[in-house]
Amino acid sequence: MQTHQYDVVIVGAGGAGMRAALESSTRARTAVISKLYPTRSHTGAAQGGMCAALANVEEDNWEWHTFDTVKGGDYLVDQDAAEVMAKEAIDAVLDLEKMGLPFNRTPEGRIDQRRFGGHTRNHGEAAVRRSCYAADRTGHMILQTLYQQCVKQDVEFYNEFYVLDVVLTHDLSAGTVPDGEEVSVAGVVAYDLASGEIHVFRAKSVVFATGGAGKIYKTTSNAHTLTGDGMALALRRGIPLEDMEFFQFHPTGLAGLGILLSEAARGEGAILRNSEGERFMERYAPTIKDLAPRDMVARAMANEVREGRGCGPNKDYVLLDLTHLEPAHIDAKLPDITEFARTYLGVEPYTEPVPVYPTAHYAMGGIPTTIDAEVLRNNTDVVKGLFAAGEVACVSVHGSNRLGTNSLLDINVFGKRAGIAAARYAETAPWHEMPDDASVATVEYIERLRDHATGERIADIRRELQETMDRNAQVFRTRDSLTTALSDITALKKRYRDASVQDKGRRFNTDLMEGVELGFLLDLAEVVVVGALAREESRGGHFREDFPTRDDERFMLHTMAYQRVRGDGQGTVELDYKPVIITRYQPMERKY
Amino acid sequence: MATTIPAGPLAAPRSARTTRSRGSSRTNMEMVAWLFMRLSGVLLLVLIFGHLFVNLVQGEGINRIDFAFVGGKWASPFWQFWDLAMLWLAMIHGTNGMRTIINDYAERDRTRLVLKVLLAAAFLLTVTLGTLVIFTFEPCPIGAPADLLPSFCPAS
Amino acid sequence: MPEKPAGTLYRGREGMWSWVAHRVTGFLIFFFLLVHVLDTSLVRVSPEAYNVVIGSYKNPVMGLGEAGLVAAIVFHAFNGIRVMLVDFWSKGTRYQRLMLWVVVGLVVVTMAGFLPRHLANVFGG
Amino acid sequence: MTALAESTTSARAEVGAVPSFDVTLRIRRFDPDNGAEPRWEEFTVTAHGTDRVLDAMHKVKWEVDGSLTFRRSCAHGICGSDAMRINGRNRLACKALLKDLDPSKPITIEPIKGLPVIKDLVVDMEPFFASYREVMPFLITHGNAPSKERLQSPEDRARYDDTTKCILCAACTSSCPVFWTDGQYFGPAAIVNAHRFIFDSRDEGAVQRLEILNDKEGVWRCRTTFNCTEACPRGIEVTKAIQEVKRAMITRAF
Repeated sequence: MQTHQYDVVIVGAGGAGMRAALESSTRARTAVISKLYPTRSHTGAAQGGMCAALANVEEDNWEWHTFDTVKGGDYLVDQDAAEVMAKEAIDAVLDLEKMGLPFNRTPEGRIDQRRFGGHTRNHGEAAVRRSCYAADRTGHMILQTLYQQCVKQDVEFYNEFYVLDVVLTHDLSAGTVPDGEEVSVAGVVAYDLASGEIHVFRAKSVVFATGGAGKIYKTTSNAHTLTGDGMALALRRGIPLEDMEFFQFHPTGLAGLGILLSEAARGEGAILRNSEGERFMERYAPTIKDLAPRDMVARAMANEVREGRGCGPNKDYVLLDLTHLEPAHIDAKLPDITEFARTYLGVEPYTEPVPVYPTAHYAMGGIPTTIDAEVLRNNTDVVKGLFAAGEVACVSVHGSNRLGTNSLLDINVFGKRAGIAAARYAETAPWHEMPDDASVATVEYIERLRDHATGERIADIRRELQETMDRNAQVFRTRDSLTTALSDITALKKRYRDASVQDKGRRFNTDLMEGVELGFLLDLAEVVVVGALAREESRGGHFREDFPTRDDERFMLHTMAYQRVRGDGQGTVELDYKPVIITRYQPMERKY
Repeated sequence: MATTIPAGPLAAPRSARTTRSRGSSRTNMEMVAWLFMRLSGVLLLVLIFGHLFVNLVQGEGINRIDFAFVGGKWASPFWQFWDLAMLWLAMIHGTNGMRTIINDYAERDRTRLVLKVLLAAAFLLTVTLGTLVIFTFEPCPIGAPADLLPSFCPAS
Repeated sequence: MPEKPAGTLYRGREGMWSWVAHRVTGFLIFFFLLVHVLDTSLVRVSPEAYNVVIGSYKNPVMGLGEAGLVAAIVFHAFNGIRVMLVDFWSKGTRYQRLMLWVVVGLVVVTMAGFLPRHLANVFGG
Repeated sequence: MTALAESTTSARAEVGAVPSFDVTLRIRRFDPDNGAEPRWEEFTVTAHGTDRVLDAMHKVKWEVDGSLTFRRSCAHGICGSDAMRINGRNRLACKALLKDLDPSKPITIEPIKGLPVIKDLVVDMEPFFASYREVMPFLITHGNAPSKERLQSPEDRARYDDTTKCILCAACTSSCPVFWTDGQYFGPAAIVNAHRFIFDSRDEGAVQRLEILNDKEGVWRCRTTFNCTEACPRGIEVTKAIQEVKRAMITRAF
């Protein structure tokens, strides 16, 4: 076992983690720990753009952006946070440009902007050009640019180190620590994938930036490595997760594969059609049609398929039609995604429409934080020194449905805030004792997985989990389907306890890593389903067929889910609720 | 389902290289060498094709080559210069090429050094010898049988 | 090529194989050059010595060797031009494969012109 | 009757249009923990028409042998984790479709060449990233930054577009014959990333980068074998970029 000591430890090296590192490493001794190489992070897969009211091509202002974000999130957005994000968006984009990000340009040489779903002029009048972009690889360019700056600033990375525990001064998992008591972070425990060694990192500040948990679903645009590690670690240590039942299904995943085709395609003029060739979005969102928010489009697509207007031999997808666009325009603005269609489906987007179907894309929920990225352990108290930013966190700027491009914005705005806050806190904060046995629980956990002589395969349990989630907790949900999912998950959790990995080695044991990841996925799936069962309304990404309307009276609240360990040692999910912060926009009916 | 086949003559993956040793090598030597290869290449193309044409194609080709033929050519300063240029350019071009090959495939420093010393020796020997021969060549050595000599030699 | 990192041979395409051929022909030509300078130097020793050695070049086996040598030189020369076009012409990289086939074609044409004449000289005595 | 029968048949044919087939993967295994020599191991799995090599490898890992080790993440060619040598050429396992590789014969899978192997298909990427870091792959500017964005015309932006696509997967660098024999060589990927800044009109560090690449192990080691260009899963014209850097150096020198 090795020990390290840093003022700030950042867990995760995607957009949010590296953005935080750029701020914190100039102010405090900082280490970034990532289970991947930084450039492998899933920020790189984001395509369409990053919205900011630069008004480079047409009139725009950050208040309209705030409104769109609030409305897009079906009024579950904390409006103070949305204001912060929309206001700071402009600097966030300019910061990136100054770091060298190669944005597409207007003829005058300014950053070019294009339309994106749900982003409108003057509170919903018409679609506005607000998304700053670099072809259809904006996320890739953000990830590369941030990494480049980290190289420039000589940021210290621990690559392929898997953080398996976060050490707090109090055990919150029993729910017995009174409100108001000061709880602080002491550090993290990590597993070096290459050697199989345990490393303990003592730190005054810890920033979680571990990304999402798309792998609870089978059909997802997410990377294999997006297993919600940070969320699950916090959950297991007694920290609540907020609004986890809200999961975004991106409308245009490649049918059957889930690979993402950016909303930018529709931003550039592509049209969704059903088997009758009808532009069906005209019926669902007469004003902005194909550029409606993702939850609405995904639901519309799923509905078309359910009502028998799907395409293909199994009538199980719809078509994204780009054929009326100039090939040169497609090449200039959407080169990568058309390449995906060619490579993976053998479809030529110049001349043929592309089969698409919704794919699990983004967790609106996550670790609750303040607008300064401090992690909340209940509705009011923060855990001192613990921060979270990016998809792992829930500020909440996305409410029940995130608008396209707001994720790249989120990681830049709140990543920066987290980095600054973490470094500031570390300046004056005391060191907390790292117990000698800090790593014992982690070692026991992984050794149990490794040493089980025979047991069920990790992959089998994971597949069953993903299948039940796809079947029962996807775009359309009912009490029955969610109850089925919950009982499946409970059974799978029991089987997981006796599962074993086949690779018993120390060096680069990815089998073991997948085993640990499955444990996280199971915990998170349970939180998603329990939250979804309790939320008897339909809002944003959460649609209950048995409760098809929004119910502001009962549910204009954030879900706070806790994993409590009581008595028998098994964790159960307990729910609490937290009011939504409303500053200037009162909830209205959401029409586009 | 899985079958194992002994992999036979596969070498073990090589170990990590030592860290880069940069230092004083930020000169333009490699660029000059690179440019020289291209420039000399063009010149050599003309020189060697001319040489091959005159020696192998014209007249009766290779059968014509003997002392008298060579003597006849080198009596002219034109051919003397031609062959000298060819000798120097080709030797530098070739030696630099060999140096690259040694750098590429000789793994150990000692092997590299030995090979490079040998290469330098071969270069010096060949160039010196060739140059001397071209300049000190006597087309009509005294006492040689007249039928072996160029026709312009005075009968002895 | 050495196989230090082990495994199968890398399946490069035209670009890689033309580089291999360029390197191999260069290597051969260099050694011939050394020998050729040495044998030519015999003119400084005596006409007889030179003529004896040069006579050995005229036997059919050496004649075939010379044909190979000329082929090597011709390839090295033409491919050298291709390399320079790749280096100095901004569109060179895009046409490198086409240019290689042009090189091969030129080598064939040149050798077709040279070989009958040379072989006739060698074998025709 | 007949019409009905026909339509049923054709519907079935359409459903079954993506047939499954057996494919054999011949994978080079190596685990220094076992002290064993590298060995070839063959696995036969059932794959579907649209499956990629990565899918077949996952099938092996998840259903046959959990100890098979490789990196992967996004699975659609954007994260750069799974560069490996498939049938003798560098590719991303997630972008190589089985049906394009003649699945009737075993598909050979090896780690990329020239980097130390840690286990199975996982190599040590540190030497690769070390080269990358050495070329100063970040925007260098002097003077005060403008309050808004720096201006750049669409033409200037297009000048270096190709090399911004790099995902640092190392497919190019580890396909380079010079890199195999001379691990000190910067390699194509580092040069591509230097190119991305050298030709960015906003950047003022081109001279420094050109000096770094003028090194003995710099661009002049490039032999234009085009392996890098052919290996690049992002379709970057790598050799072209390297040539442009060479020409920039010559222009600067004379």
